[in-house]
Amino acid sequence: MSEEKTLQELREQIEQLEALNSRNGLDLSREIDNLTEKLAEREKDTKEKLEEWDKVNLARHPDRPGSEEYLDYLMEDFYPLHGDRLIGDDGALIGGLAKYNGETVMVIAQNKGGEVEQSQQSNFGMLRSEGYRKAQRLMKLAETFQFPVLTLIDTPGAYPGKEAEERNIGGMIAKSISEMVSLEVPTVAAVIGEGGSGGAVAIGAADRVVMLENSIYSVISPEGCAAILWEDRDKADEAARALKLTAGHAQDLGIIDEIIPEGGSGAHEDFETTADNLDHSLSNHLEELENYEEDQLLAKRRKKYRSIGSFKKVMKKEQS
Amino acid sequence: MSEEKTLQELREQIEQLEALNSRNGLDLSREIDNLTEKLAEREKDTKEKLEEWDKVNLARHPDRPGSEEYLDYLMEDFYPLHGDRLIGDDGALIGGLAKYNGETVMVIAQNKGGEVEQSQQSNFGMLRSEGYRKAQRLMKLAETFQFPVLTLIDTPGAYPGKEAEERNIGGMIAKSISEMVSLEVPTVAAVIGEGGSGGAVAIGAADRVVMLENSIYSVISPEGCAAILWEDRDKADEAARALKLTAGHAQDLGIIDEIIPEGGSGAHEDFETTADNLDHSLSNHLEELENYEEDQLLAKRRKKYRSIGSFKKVMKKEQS
Amino acid sequence: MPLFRDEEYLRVDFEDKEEKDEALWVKCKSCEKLIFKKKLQENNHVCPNCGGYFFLTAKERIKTLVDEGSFTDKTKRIESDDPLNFVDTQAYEERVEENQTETGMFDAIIVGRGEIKVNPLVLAVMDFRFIGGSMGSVVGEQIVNGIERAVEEELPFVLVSSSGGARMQEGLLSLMQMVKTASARDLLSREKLPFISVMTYPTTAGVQASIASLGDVIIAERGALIGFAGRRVIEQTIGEDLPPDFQSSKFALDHGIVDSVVERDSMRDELAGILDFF
Amino acid sequence: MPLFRDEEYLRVDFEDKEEKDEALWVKCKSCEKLIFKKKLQENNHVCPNCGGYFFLTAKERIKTLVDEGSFTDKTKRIESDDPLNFVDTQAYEERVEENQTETGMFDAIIVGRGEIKVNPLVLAVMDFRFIGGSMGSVVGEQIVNGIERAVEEELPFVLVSSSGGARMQEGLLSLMQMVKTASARDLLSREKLPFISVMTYPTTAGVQASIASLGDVIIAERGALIGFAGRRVIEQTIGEDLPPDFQSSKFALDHGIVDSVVERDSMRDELAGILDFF
Ligand SMILES: [Zn+2]
Ligand SMILES: [Zn+2]
Repeated sequence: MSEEKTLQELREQIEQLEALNSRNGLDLSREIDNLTEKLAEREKDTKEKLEEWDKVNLARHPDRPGSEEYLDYLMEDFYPLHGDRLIGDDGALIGGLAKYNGETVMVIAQNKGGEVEQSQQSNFGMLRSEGYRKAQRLMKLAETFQFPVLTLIDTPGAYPGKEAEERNIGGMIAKSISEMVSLEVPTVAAVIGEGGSGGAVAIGAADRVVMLENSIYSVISPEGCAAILWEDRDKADEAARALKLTAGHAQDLGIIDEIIPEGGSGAHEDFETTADNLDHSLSNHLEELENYEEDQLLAKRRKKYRSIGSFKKVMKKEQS
Repeated sequence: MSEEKTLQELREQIEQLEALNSRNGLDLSREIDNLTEKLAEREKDTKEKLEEWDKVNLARHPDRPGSEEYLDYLMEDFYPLHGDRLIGDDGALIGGLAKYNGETVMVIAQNKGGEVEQSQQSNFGMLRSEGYRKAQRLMKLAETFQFPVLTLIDTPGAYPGKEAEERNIGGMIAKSISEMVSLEVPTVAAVIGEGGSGGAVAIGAADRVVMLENSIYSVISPEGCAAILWEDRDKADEAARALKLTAGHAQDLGIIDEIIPEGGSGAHEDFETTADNLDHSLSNHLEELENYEEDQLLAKRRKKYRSIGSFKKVMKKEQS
Repeated sequence: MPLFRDEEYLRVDFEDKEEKDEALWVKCKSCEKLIFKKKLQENNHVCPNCGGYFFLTAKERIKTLVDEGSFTDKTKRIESDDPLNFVDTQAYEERVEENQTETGMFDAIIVGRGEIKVNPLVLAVMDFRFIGGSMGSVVGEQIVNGIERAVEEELPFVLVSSSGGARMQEGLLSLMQMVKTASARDLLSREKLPFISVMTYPTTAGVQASIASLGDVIIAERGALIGFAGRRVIEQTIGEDLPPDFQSSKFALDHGIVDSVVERDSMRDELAGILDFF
Repeated sequence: MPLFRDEEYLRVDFEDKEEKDEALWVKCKSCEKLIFKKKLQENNHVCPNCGGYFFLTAKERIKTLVDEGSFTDKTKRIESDDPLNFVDTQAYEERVEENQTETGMFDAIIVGRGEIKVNPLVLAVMDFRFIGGSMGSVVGEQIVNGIERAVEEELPFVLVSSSGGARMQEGLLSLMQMVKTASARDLLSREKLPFISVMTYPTTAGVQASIASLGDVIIAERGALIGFAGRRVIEQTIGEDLPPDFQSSKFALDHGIVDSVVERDSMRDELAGILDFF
């Protein structure tokens, strides 16, 4: 709102200057050019910010299709497996054996749940320790039988609960990452909605990572980031822009392998086109990965993650 | 008591018969012989029963040294490791890195605890799910670094609690057995007190299993067995005899590799001699096992457990 | 075509005896209605009136699962030799004989080769009637044999448990069957052959704490009892009553112990569906 | 003999600056007594009066651990290049520069080769002063470098964490450092080299949820804060206050998250003792 006001003010200023210009031999062109440039920049900024924030809203759209819908659509057959064999069965993580393009794959997917009741059961996609442990169990099972692992990421983050901390949720996320990155089968991860921080990357340490066009993937929620860095949760839109949490940025940073276009104005409007595109992408990646021997696969994966990061050499600089 | 009474009665009867015998030309020698034989049998029975039951009592003796004492005595150095990284740290299972004969070993030991307070903390040696999970963690750690695994068994059985069942204690025992029997390092288990059913065998699936002379190892507690089969917990002594739960029987059945003599009338009286004997045995077994390559070791272990069992061929028999 | 295609390891068919001994009608424990026995058999031993489950013998269980005529009994011709000379209120030797006579089985398990909706497999099924389905040397050996056969013929292995646990009367030898079966089970994974464990009423103690819990996929039949310690022992230990659904199939599912709870009528389809993935 | 034996990867010594800036006396937060700074340093930054812990910089931590003169700084000469052009209340680029000036460090970690009671090792120590010890591309890279050096020279790897988590200002790149470090960590196991993780105040969020939790042995310093989510976030979520010891070292030990809780004074002995086993 206040941003829009500023833009409006700038536009009016320019208009007034233009009206005054060339009259009485007055040359305001430099000032006009300056302001016009400023306006353009400001507009671009605003658009970007809106774009980022729009994507956050799209990624979280209540009608956005979730894992269950994609599995229903993409898998010829799906046999859900339950439980972590120790604590319980986490409704926020669905997983199991599936037939995909005629082959068996292990699916591990975060599940926000659609209806209100479902959402509560699945804890709005926020996994607990047992959810990550279940993911680890399914990964190891897949490895035993050499089934490729397909993960669908859609979580606001791991559940910030008392019990979760008592049950070492951080350690469980670490273990999931560690198991996944060492898994001796092809792995593909797709961010289909929210890729919320450590809770998401726990099942994202894959050979290939793809993102739906309007999904987000971030080190922290924009709200959390705004609260910490701006000390104001309402600056979430600004934080979203700063965090560069869209698929485009993720690709620019070299972290994801593909952006999957969504149909219409987003997956919630045109599910089928979106799911078909996802299907196409997953199939391609799996097919490519199956060309590699186990050790090639692991070597490639290690190399990939070894090289992620951005830094520069320190030049001789003065330090106290 | 009633057994003693019966014996007393028999003895008196024989005395009376002997007093009457040869008087007035009466020949009671056959009756006397019969009764004498009966008495002898009865006495032998009673002794055997007492022997088994005595061992049960010795194995459970409140002053019987526990894992902590043996570790203190045998290990040059011991660094306890804690926790299962998920639920908690089970005081009934102590474990960690130790130096033994100059080499690093992984020790996994059931801990009844000595003092009343300690005993409560260690739940009288009854492990919960997290205890078995901790055991699994330490086994895997040992495998990573190729440390031999040494387990000390001393438990009345796994903890029969509500939470334990909710946390799949049966499944955790199964997992422990499964991990241990597949472990790619030498493993030696010693029963030092009570080897109580599944809760004990969970850390007993070793290359070599030894038992202290007065320890017991059983599929079920004598009390539990008596309650089920005799429908009378007080028949525990009879059940103990029937179960053949002593070291001698275990050796006869081909299940353990060595009986370790205890000093004096038992480890509680002469700890040092007992511990020295244990030391000697463990050292020998470890030394022998270290001669094998990994795959030889595993093959031998599999063969050993493959062949445990006792049955006969069914002869052509009539069945309905 | 007979359901059981007997071969080399021909076992005595105990069908006749059952038919002889029992009436044409049985009473359902749940709804107390009298059910025509033939009808019950056709209905997977599920009460056609109320859906209640009747107890299944191993053989009956096999019938509910495999393709007609596909099952070949491969149970080894072995029986217990009473290694402990165990006597409680009855001598174990007698007890075994009695159970053999009553059930027509060598011990508490049948192992064979069969097909479930054309999926070939090795199937082992425990029988609770035989000394509580308890696992002693014979049951352990038969399970391992089944696993070895599966490995040899590259087949999946399915175990349907119905057992109170390890068999007390064989003492430590029974306890060791937990290790023996767990060790053999590993061979399947090494050969990438699936092991599906089906837990029915009851799957407890030494069996739940070993082979039954080591399935790649674990299925509970609705109405199963799944746990390690007995309800009464736990109640005595903790000094409080346990909820009625304690150690039920639903309880096991809720606590992450099993992958699914399945109706008896769907078990065959369920298994076929799972086998299809491997 | 100087504590830091600088070599090729010579880094600027920030000792002088500290000495200059600070008074000779500091006040203990726990007992409020004034402590002579030199005395404090000699005492592992533990208050000689009440035993309270003073905050440790990475360099100070290293001094409390390694044999005198044994440590060679191998921190790579790299710094953040602000890949996101991140600006919050301050531009990230500026923030980094400011932190570099204040700490004399390139980023939030020092990695080097040293000895603890004659046990050689690669030691990586985080510094909370540098943007909360947060892990971005540089910290991730330095950890991986340290691990690779350990593998190359067949040495144990010890990481002392003091970090609020992943660095927000590098967005997804920071998140990926969790995978990068976890992946590298595996190399140590493959070479049978131990990784000992020491958690100090604080070890939270993205660092606790990756490399720090993957130690073969995990030690918590007394007074550490160990957890994934922040206390306030959890309190808001569950709508109740958390106990004061929540996420403390003791809490972590009780819940099986760490192997032991160690006093700062004993940490050097503790590490030497553990290294001795490998
Ligand atoms: Zn009925
Ligand atoms: Zn003080």
